[in-house]
Amino acid sequence: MKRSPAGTGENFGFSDAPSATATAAGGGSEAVMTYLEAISDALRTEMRRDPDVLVMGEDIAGSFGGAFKVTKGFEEEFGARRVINTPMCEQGFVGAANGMALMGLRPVVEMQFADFISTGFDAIVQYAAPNHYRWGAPVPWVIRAPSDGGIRSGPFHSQNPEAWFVHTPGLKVVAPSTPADAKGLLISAIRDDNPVIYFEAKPLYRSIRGEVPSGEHTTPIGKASIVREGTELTVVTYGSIVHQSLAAADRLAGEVSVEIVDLRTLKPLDTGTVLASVRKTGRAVVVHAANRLAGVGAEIAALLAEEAFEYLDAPVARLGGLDTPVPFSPPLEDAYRPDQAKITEAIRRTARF
Amino acid sequence: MKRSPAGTGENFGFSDAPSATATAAGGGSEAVMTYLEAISDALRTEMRRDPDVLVMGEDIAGSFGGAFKVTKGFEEEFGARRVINTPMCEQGFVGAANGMALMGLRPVVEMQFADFISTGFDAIVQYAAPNHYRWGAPVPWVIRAPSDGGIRSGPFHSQNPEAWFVHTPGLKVVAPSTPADAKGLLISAIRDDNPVIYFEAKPLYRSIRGEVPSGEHTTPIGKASIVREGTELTVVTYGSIVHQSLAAADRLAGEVSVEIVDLRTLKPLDTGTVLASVRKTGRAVVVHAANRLAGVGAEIAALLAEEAFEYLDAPVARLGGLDTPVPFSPPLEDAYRPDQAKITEAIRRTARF
Amino acid sequence: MRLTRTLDDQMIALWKQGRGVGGTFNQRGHEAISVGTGAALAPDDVATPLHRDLGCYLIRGMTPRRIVANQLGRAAGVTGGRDANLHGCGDLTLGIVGFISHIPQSVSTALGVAMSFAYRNEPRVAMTYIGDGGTTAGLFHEVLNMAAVHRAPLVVVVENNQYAYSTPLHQQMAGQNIAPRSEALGVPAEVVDGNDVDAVHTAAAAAVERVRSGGGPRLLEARTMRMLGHAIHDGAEYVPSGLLEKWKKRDPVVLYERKLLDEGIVDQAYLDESARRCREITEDAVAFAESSEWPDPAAVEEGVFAP
Amino acid sequence: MRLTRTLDDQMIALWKQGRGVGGTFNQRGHEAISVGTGAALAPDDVATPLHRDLGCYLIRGMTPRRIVANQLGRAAGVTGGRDANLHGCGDLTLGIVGFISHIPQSVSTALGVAMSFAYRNEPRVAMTYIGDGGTTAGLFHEVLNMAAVHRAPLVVVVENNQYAYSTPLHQQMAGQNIAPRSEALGVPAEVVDGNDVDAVHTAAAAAVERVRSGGGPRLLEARTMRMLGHAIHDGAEYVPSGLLEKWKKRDPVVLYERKLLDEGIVDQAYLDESARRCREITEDAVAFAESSEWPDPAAVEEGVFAP
Ligand SMILES: Cc1ncc(C[n+]2csc(CCOP(=O)(O)OP(=O)(O)O)c2C)c(N)n1
Ligand SMILES: Cc1ncc(C[n+]2csc(CCOP(=O)(O)OP(=O)(O)O)c2C)c(N)n1
Ligand SMILES: [Mg+2]
Ligand SMILES: [Mg+2]
Repeated sequence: MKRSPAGTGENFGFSDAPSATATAAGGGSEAVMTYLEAISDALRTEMRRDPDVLVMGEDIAGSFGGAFKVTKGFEEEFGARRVINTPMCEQGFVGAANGMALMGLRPVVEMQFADFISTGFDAIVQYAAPNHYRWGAPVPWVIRAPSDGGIRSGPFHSQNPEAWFVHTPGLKVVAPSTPADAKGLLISAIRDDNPVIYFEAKPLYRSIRGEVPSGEHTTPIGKASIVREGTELTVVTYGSIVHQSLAAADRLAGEVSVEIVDLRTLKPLDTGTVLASVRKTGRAVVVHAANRLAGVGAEIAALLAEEAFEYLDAPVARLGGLDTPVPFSPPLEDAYRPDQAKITEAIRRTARF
Repeated sequence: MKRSPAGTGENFGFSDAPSATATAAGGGSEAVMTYLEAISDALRTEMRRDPDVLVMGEDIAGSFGGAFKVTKGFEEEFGARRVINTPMCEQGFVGAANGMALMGLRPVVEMQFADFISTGFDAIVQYAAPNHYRWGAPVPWVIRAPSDGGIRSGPFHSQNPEAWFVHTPGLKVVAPSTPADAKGLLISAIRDDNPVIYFEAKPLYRSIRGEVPSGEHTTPIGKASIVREGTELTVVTYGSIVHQSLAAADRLAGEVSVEIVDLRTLKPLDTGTVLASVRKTGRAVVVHAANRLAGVGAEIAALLAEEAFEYLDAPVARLGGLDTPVPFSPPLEDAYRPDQAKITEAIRRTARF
Repeated sequence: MRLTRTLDDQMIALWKQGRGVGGTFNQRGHEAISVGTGAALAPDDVATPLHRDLGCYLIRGMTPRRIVANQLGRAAGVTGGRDANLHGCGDLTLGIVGFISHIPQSVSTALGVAMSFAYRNEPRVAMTYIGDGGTTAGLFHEVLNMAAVHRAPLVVVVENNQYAYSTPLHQQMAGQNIAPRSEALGVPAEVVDGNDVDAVHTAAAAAVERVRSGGGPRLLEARTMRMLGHAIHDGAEYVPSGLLEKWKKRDPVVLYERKLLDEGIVDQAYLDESARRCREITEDAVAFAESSEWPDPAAVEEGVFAP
Repeated sequence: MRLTRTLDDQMIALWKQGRGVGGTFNQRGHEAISVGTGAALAPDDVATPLHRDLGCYLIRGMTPRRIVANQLGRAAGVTGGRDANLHGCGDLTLGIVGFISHIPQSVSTALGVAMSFAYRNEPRVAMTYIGDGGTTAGLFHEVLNMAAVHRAPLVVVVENNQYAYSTPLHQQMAGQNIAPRSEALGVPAEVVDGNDVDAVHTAAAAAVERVRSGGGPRLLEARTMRMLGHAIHDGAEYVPSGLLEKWKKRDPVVLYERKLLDEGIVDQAYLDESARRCREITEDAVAFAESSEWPDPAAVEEGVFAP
């Protein structure tokens, strides 16, 4: 997998369509794709396979194909019945997805930006989330939420709101960091019988490419992945920050042996993999792009404080966005976000403790 | 302060009006009040003092005076202009409160139940919360959110959603556990120039009484309180669980010397008081009624794992609601909720570690 | 209707005796709406009834035993003790979708149900219920707007009972009727006397027929009065007693039984027998529920996720 | 209008040259609405303009320097580099409330502003703006409904430009006009030609007058066409070119300048001079912004809370 630095000033996702993706038929083969292309590929694969899968959201249909062009060409291939432009009413169209899912359809709803997921909040946290627990009827939808910042989009186009949903019983939450997982987790999410929120990282859309298995490739929900092995310290992270963490670890090669756990699924959390790694290394840095305060990282650190206590040789360091809205101007946003330098510093500090 | 056991089967807040509250004029004196009366008293005190304070919400006006009767008699005293019944549209009326607050009014908005705060979510987390950071205009409202369960009200009348708001930059969040703090924090919240969410614990409404200072009594926002001193273990908690924790500590008197920190304010957190206590005792149990997973308790435990690491003699135990919706039936809800027995067990386990 | 009334009365009695768990809603005044509309659906159709639609649950085949057991938090209740009273009393095998407290969510769910019928080209209809209060929520408008765009096979039943909890209509909206709002959003609407079960049924059946045959969504506004409090705890002292007196004369159950007698369709003996059977069924349901098991606390964490 | 056009064109040029930060919205086609309505307000009134209302910000006294500096993320921008483009460009001393991306939130905020005027018995008016897309959000209906109940001194300006981003009106709603929805909710409405600044201004002034004198809320639906993409990145290939051709002939700035000439109110020299001054002001603003300081990252955590 080739990484190019994030935040290059490229107008991420706001302009160009992804290059047309050739989906190889059948399994076995691989293709190099961007993260964005992998998402399109997953959707197309599932829509070809299962007539119950449909996509809906703002501006996703027609020649336009969505704010980030993920569904470009979809209406042409699948028809207006399965590719539905909605008015600007998140509460209403997530609600409609609830009803469709109850009837056995598999709607994949696009939020134009993850930031607008709060507008459909009740339909998600009050209706879909507790439904199976309450009366046993599954609500198998997926909400795709283009999240994360670093791309000068300001407080309302840069949010990482996953903690709200991890705290809410009944939702599954995934956040891929690679093209292969972007495809594999989306296919798994569509096939899952539960409501799944799929956080895709906008800064990765076109900045990373990687091998992606063709055809029906799935990544299991609920399984973290060790993306770098090491012995002295564990970084627990997910999403775009996986790449910042890998870069930091590379930079510290020879100085600290860093293991990196990419959570991939935020709920249900793969506590086994996290605990095994930290029990092995004895040191942990937890980091994500979302606001640090009461974020998902707090849950990880709390887990370690309770269940890896005897193995810990240093305080659990925790990094994340500051406790402020995501500011727009480059110097402010850079100060706001965790990055390679800040991660490097936290690893060093924790390793030396 | 006299406590009677919660969960007695009393139809908490669903039936009777609070006994008429005589607010002694001027300061200095005290009166014994229920938690509910203290809330009414705070509102009345501020409305008498400041003509910019008004209340709005569903069913709060007229002879009815709100689902829990907090504002009973208010329309009579303050007039329909200052006591506004709204239609059933949380997004709209919290939005209106945003505009009023921008113009310098001090709206106090009642959610009929905290569970419905998700319906006005955007108006809170997207509009009010970041406003001062963005363009410098304060949004000084208070949202009163009757929260918490244990009273057989089911998944939609028992929620404790404070973690969503603690995670969101720009909001203050308070959660009193005593009549005196119920009054003091509400008055402070009304006077604060920021949006403050005030979580009141329904199970405490009529089950606890206590001395409440008359007149303009304030409790500082951002200051925790040590409600029980001890030397061997710290319980960090808030809201109704303060009382369960006190009962557990009493029961363990002679066995473990327990200190109890009542956070009172959840944001901004009084990390100083929490850290000082745990650094002293070396052991911590964190407990709240809200869902444990990625709850406010996770933030506390993570704080301890990072900043009290060298002082900890045992894993940080964490209790909260299970990762399920709040079930309705008594045996299920009892299994769901942390209570005195579970807290006692966690204290013992942590003390013996 | 008689069963709805009897069961509702029975719940009130239970709660007054302290045998209830949590709260229970009142149905009185709404029987003709829930029964008249529910009866207009085919077995294959799907309804999303609310807290005043006990009649619809019953007519769709949910048994009093399961309903009362749910009210009392028992394992044999529809939700197995997880959700309260009629909340969450959904059963897809009966074409009933359970509601949540955040009431207007029902209408958007029903829209999705209707859209799924259109998606699969099935001649089925979704019927949803909402109160006057619920129609002041934005979501109600989002749904009517989308339903009109998609010509979804959806029937929206508005139960305009003049109050949302304690709040009278004039504090909720300018105007007395919801129908014009529906029309403006592109959904043809009709106002009907909600205390006349025949009128409700005729209008509902016609709406269902038009919707089923591809005519796009319809709204039916049934006007009535909630005759008791919002729920068991509420004495509804805020309702002018004259208003209740006036509406009491138009009790939907009494009206209908009188009409049946007047038109010679049934005789008094038939009505007496039917009332007796309703009491029997109701008492059986209560006895069943009260003697049935509480849910097992060891299973409290099960079923959050579908397997 | 000319300044609005010139400044907008300047932004487009800057972004095309890669000198922009983040994105910028397009104004072309909307000038007569934002200027005509903005000019109808008294200094003491309050507006909640949106992303196509540059004219309103200018007319209320927000300087091009502050606006451009905000677009470029500088400390001297209205938000000090915290919020992007016109987002958050609020200044209460100018009676301007900043908007958030969650667009319909503007209308409820404006309702609250209007209710605060009524609360204090001040003869002030709140004016809010919303697009056709925004009117499909439920919140729009909640606000009109409440405004009617409270007879709030609120003027709602709907900018019906036939598209929400890429989505044409017929996919957003059944029908072409928002005005009837407003009427049904109890808010009298008028439709006006959004490309004729005099018509807009006359209608807006009349609405403001009626509202100020206690007549309750009013809605003004201005019909126009968004002549460029949604924002700088969007080529708007989804808009049929014939449609743009048709509307191009009714360019609001050109129409108005032609009218001024035709009626002999100004001569060409006046227009040339005014165009020159607009360019000068605009260039000055850009030069100011580009040479001004970036915000200090050390202060990134300041001001989350009011002191
Ligand atoms: C979103 C939301 N806010 C508040 C409530 C509290 N609440 C329960 S019922 C009710 C009034 C409902 O009135 P209406 O829709 O007219 O139905 P009715 O009870 O009269 O049949 C309210 C405000 C709720 N259930 N949901
Ligand atoms: C709640 C919400 N959902 C989605 C968006 C993304 N979005 C930005 S502008 C826009 C279309 C707005 O259309 P309209 O209201 O007609 O205004 P116009 O841009 O045409 O002036 C959308 C969907 C948003 N800003 N807010
Ligand atoms: Mg009603
Ligand atoms: Mg538009």
